[in-house]
Amino acid sequence: MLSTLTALLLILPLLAAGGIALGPARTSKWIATIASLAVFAVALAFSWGFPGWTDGSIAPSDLGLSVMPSLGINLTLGADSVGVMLILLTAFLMPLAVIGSFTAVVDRQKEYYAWFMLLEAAMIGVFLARDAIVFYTAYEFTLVPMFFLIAIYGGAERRPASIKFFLYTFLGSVLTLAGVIYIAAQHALAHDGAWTFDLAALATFASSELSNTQQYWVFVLLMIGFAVKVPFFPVHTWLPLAHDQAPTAGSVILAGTLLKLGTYGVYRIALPTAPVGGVELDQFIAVLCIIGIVHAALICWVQTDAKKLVAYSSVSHLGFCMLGLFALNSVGATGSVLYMINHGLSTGALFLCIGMIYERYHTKDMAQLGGLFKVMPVWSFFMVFFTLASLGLPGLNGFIGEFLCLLGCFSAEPNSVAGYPGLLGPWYALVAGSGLVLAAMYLLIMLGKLVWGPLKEPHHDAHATTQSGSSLPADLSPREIGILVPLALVCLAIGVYPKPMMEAIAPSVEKTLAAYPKLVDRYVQDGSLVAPRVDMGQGVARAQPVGSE
Amino acid sequence: MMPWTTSLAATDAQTINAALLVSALLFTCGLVGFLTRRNMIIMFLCTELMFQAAALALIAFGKVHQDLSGQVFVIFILTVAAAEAALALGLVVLLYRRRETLDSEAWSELRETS
Amino acid sequence: MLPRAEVVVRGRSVAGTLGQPYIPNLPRVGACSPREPENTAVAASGSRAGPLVFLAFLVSHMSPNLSSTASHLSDAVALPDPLLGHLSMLPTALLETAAVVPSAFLLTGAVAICAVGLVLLMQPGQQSLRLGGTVLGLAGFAMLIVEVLKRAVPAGADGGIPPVFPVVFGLLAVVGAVRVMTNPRPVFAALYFMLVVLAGGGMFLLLDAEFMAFALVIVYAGAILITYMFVLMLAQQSPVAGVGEAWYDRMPREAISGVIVGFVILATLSDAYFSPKAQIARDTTMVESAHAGTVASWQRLASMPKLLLETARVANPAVVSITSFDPETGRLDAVLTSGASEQITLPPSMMPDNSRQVGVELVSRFPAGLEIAGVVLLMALFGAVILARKQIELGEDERRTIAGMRRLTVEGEAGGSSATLGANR
Amino acid sequence: MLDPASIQPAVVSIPAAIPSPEFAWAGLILLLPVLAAVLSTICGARGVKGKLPGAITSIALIASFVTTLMLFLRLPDDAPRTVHLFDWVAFAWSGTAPNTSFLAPFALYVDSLTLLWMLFVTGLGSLISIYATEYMEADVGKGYARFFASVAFFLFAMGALVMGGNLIVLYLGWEGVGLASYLLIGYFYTKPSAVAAAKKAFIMNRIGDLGLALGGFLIWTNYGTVEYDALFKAISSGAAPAANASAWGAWAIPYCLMLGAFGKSAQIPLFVWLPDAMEGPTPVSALIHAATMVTAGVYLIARMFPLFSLDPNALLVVACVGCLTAFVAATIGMAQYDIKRVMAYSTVSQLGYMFLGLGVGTTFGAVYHVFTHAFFKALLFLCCGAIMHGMAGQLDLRKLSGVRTVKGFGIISWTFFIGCLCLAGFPFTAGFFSKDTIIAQAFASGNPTFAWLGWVALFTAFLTAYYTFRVWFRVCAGPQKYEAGDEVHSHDDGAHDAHGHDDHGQAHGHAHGHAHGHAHGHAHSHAAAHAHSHDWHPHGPRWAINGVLLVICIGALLAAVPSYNGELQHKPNWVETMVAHSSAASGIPSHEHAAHGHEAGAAAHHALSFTGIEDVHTATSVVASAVGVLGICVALWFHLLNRTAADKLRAALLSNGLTRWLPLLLENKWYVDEIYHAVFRLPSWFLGHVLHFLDKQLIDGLLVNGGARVPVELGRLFQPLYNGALQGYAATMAGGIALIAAWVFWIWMHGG
Repeated sequence: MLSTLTALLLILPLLAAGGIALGPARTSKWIATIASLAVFAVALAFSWGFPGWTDGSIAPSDLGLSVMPSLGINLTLGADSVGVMLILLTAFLMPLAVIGSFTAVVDRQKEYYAWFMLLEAAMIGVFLARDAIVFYTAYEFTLVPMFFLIAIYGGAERRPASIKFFLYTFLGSVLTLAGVIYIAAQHALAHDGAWTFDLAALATFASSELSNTQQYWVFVLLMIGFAVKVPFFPVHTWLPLAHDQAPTAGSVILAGTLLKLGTYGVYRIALPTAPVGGVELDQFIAVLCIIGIVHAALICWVQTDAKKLVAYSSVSHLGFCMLGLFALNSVGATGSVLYMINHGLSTGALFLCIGMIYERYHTKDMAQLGGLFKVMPVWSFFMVFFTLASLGLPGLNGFIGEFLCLLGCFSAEPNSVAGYPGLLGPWYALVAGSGLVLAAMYLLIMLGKLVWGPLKEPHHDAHATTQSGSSLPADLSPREIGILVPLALVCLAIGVYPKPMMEAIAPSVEKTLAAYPKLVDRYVQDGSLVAPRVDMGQGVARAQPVGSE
Repeated sequence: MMPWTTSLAATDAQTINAALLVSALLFTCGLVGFLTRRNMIIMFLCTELMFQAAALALIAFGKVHQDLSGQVFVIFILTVAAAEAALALGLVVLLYRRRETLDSEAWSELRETS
Repeated sequence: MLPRAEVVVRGRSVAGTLGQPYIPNLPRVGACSPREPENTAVAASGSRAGPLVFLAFLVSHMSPNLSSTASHLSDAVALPDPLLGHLSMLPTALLETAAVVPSAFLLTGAVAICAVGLVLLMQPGQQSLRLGGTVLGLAGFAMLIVEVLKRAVPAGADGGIPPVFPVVFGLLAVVGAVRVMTNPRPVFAALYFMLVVLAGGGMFLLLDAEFMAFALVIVYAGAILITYMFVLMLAQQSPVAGVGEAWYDRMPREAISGVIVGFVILATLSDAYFSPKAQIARDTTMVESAHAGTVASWQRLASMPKLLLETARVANPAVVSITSFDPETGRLDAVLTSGASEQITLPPSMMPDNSRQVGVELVSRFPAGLEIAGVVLLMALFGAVILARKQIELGEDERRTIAGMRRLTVEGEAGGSSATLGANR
Repeated sequence: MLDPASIQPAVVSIPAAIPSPEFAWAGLILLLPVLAAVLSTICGARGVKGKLPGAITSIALIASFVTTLMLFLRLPDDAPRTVHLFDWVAFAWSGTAPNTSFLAPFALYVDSLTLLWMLFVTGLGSLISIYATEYMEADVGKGYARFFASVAFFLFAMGALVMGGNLIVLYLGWEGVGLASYLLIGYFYTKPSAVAAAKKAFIMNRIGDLGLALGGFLIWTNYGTVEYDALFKAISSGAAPAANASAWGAWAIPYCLMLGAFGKSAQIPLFVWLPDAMEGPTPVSALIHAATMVTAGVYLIARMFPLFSLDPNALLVVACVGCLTAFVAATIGMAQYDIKRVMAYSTVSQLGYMFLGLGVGTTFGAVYHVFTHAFFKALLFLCCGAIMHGMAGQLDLRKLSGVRTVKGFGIISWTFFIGCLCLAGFPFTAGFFSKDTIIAQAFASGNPTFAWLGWVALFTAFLTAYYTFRVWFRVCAGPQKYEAGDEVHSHDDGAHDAHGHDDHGQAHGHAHGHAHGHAHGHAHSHAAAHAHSHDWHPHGPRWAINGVLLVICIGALLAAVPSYNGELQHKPNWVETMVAHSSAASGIPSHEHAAHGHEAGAAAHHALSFTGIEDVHTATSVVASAVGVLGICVALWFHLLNRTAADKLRAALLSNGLTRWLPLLLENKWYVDEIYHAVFRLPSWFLGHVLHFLDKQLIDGLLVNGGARVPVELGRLFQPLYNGALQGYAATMAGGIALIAAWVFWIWMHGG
């Protein structure tokens, strides 16, 4: 039963994409809506029957299809609790994104919705993958629909944005693939040519049998690809551009789920596979996180384009997410996973809100808009609501993740009593915490410009018609409210009662971080797990037979 | 062996080395000429130079191996050179009649527009 | 063919083994006192004397026996042109440098010098540069040939009489080749190509490939080059007064990159050919295959019974028939007119001549190749006929003009000056 | 530094809390306001035109108050109770003890301190919401629902802050009240100044919140829990925090918490938001920015006093900051003309007193001052609001005079007067007792630093009396003279018409049966052409405002009763008892004990010995009374009897180069805003631009696009080889062959 549902999760969107492509254009949005709702229903059913909520195990564990036996590549599907949550998030956001595009997209609808369905399949594929190659394939395949969504339906600079998005993330993930293949090759070497790409097997092998130096470099390789996707501080510049240019629904999915592929990759692959690298680079990455948090927050401050502001805020927020992950303790990682989901909800919702404004005024420029509360109180309510969720108001979803990330970072000290020793500490948390203040700053500035203040509308087409000519109501239409209400309810529900989620995440986190306490202790004692120079040379020497054989 | 070849007492090894060097130089000249000259006829002449070089090298190595295959292959080279001369020069004439120039760059429009 | 018992690394160490520093016996051009030129022809050639000076120097350098002659010759060459005098110093200096440069880099360095010379030579309209290029190129060639010939001589062995003919033919061929590729006038290029062919034929002769030498001259000089000449007559505009040759003949394109590419190949080839390892391999092969070559020759003779009989008769006119022939030894059992059988050992000089051997080789070992060559020629014939048909009435631009399309060539772009083109049209 | 005798670490063990599921109904105290908020929001969304949201909220808040009262009455003993409502943030992991879980259930921690706070919070909340039903009626159908939803939400958040059983719930309330404050300050959202003030308040509070969060983190890392009960248990058991649990160590906890408290309670350095917060409707100023929310910092420190009492230096810092704030704010308050701002600065100043009290170790004094201050400051604000309401938004004390005699303003004026008396510390008023407790403790502690602070506090008391009565004498006394405020005008952008402001409803005519019917039609039809001088009249408030004023006035007077009990009848002061039974008393000797100790030890030579009074408390009372009365007299002279003298004095000060700075500094609020702008805001803003530039040009432009251009440029480098001419291709081919040949040769030479 679970296997059937798992397969359905992948097959349904693919079928829907096919149906949209074959059917007439006017039915495409309905097919997409129905299919995405169906996928959501399936995802709900799947999570209902999912047995791994309490122990962090992966289920279904028996669904597989041998693709390339000689290389041990199998189409194995299954997810742990974190994966299921992200699947739920994807399946939840997708119908909203689809419905949100009804009036925004009028040209080339067939392709649009078909790409969306493919995107959904790919993203679910990533979260379902138990095989590294399947993971990578799905991971990369998400780029294709997104590329077209941006390149065809985006703003004025959509071409460069889409190309940059594609190339940048692709380049990064190629290195990830290299890392994966390296591990697999080492595995084959160590096990008489028995190739496998099973994620669990690779992780077990790499974390236990690879030398420290090898793990270090493997981690670097894996990390690069994921860091681009996250997006991590120095490699984040594709994101504002892509967000700025993407269509609203594309931005929603991009922020909501696509970025989570990066953090999920770090969580699911990089951290458990090469723990030595994780420890060795922990502080470096944390520093980058913090720089990213503050840097992006300060940039948000001076943005005039609302969408860019939210995009940069994503960079800042995901810095928190990564920081929590790299606290390497249960608190931080649990917070980080929560943050993934919550950021998806609240930022996705913000993008939706801004998209609604854009549909009405054809501008996202905060200098041209203002005081919209007067004409759009309902929209303003949601805008304020999601902004508050985004800045981490307790009681809404953003808070707990952020709080736990910071707490994890704060308590991640070598002699921490928090169960897991870590390498960060209060100073990291203090500087990162300034991001909270700055987040309040820029988000409230955005609110102050868009929602509050004297009414200001662009003169030329205040409440003009949409592209299709059908006019939108001044305030939100029932359809739009219908999109935002579920989001708001979920935000509130998570904020008020996050316990089940945290309890489901915790065991998975423990599995991911199982290797870390010991390594951190050793790191603290020795100052480094990878001795410089000498060991590196040995590492190279060890690696050489691989190439020659 | 022909007596006069050894009259100046060049050893075979020296002759062969000289021949190989000349062959390499001829080939280089031919290649460089082919790459740098614009006149199509001279480009073909330069290919002939390269043929020459190849022929010389074949014969020199034939000498090294005491094998006549090298010389036989020179015959083939001659054949190909003759055929090439016939066809290529015919083409050159045609091309010239189209553009009234022998400049090979006049025919560069097949490139990818940059 | 010198069997070598041992081969040591050649180069500077050679001089060391001889117990004296390796100082080339160089003509001291600048230091010599002016004398009456004995060779007036050389002296009269004036500034064109460079190559000859080199030749003389080469010869002198190669052979200690001839060194006096050479120095005599070089002394005899008075250099009236101070510029040339200085330029002539250059190769001397280069050679002196070469003496102290490790031999491993010698070839490469010489190749690089050649490359620079060639680049200079390719500069259109810059007489002095081209002169310098000539000098540099020749110097490079000299260094190359000296080093290469030195490497052919095993360490400690006497080089013997210097190989004048290979050097002369080589020089001619190379000079011809360089002129082919640098001469702005295609006709002259073709003629220089003839020089290359002739010099190449000479090299063929030196390599005991008489048949190929003459075939080459006949086919190339006689047939192919003539075709080129015809085509040039058909296609080439004559130089216009005041403008000279067509611009595309004057201006080489991307000379430097082309030269770099070419000389990378040259450097590789020369290193590959003349590295000690290759040299040893080649020498060894020659020694090892000497016997096989003789055997192969005798076998070819054996495959021509009539010729074998005739050959045997040369050795012994009384031979009537041959009962057996051993190619290994060149020994044959012949039946004499007397009815007696005799064993005759044929001397190597009685091997069949080169053309016969090649012929036998061609038909016996490469019949298919022969056929294919024939087919190629036939196809070329067809192709030529088809191409030669009167098929294009108008130039492309004319047809484009008629069709109302844009002209492809701009006035004055193609060949010659616009005035010429305008006149032609 | 601090006399170790006065504060002994953990001498008072805090009684363990009793889990009391039977009190789960106490959750109603929080739930009712939430319900009210939701219902009000729905009313707003449905476009209800009427006072329904106000009614809902008032009823809910009254119900909440009643529930609190019931809780107060039903608690059988003084032991704290915990009421676990539901699990909020809770998860566990395997690991080494003690921290294998993070538990922050949504639980209530009910002790006497909680109840004290909740009583006046819900009580005043109810009263003020009743007041607001009338006060906000101009906005009925527009912002009315929003206002009451926010107020109700505020009450919920404040309740969570006070009643929450752990620091995380406190944090929830902490940020929640910040949000409510944000929404309410920015209530008149079309006014850019209001929006800016709201933003400023939230951000300033966020800085404090960060401190609170860090303090919470530290507590968790050191003690393994954030729940009060477990935390107090750990502290009072004397168990030292886990050694080196954090790089910062347990010592940093009070400082982090302090930052949070300073943010919320508007202390230096984070006090600048509170005066700006007066952009909000006056009931909000009264409720949030005077009576309740701003005392959250005091509550925090009082609640966490066990932690503070471990570190005398931290308390010293609190005392110094409090005293400094009190003084600075009082000086600024002297020079303001906007009566709401004067009140705002007086709030900051009084909050400073409270922190001084906490710092010198009299949590009772601090809490008692909170309690009394809540009443009289709410009263003062409501009076200000009522005047503003009646005078069409006029707040400038130069333009108001003799309001006392205007018809309908009698109750306002006299309740105002009583509030002023309390604030000025007139003898035997509530403010007098609570303030004296604090100042006396400063002298009594025997610590010279504290004595200095006591002197400053005394001087500040004089200033307080002066500026308080400056307002009253200017506004209520003297010849009758008034000008209408700006709210009778139509606002320039037109967005304000009949929508945005709290007080213009009356002038613009709402059919409430008042006597200005003839003006109403006018106001509605052409607000812009409205000439106020002809058809505008001040109007007094009706029953709701007057009634609430009276009730609170009585409350303010009654707030002194516990002190009468304590001081005069030598019965236990019940406020003191309540404080003493809570965690706020931890580390402080009980009152009797302290009194005896001081009478024995420090009596002979306390700082006020010159008065000849041995008991330091009595001496303080006498001196403070004198100072207060002196301040009132000065105000009387300058602002009622000889009003021109004040202006002359100002002019004299301004004309003298040496003293010019004084009025300028005070009137410009010590230039703190400007300094913050120049030191923090502008550089960060500039840094933002710089980073944005770097992000675009350096990271994206140079590194990313530049990196991407490398292959492009490489391609361009070789592009001439592919220009369509044959030789280019040939050259590449030959070059490739050459390289391959070289490679093959290399391998051949050097062995493969």
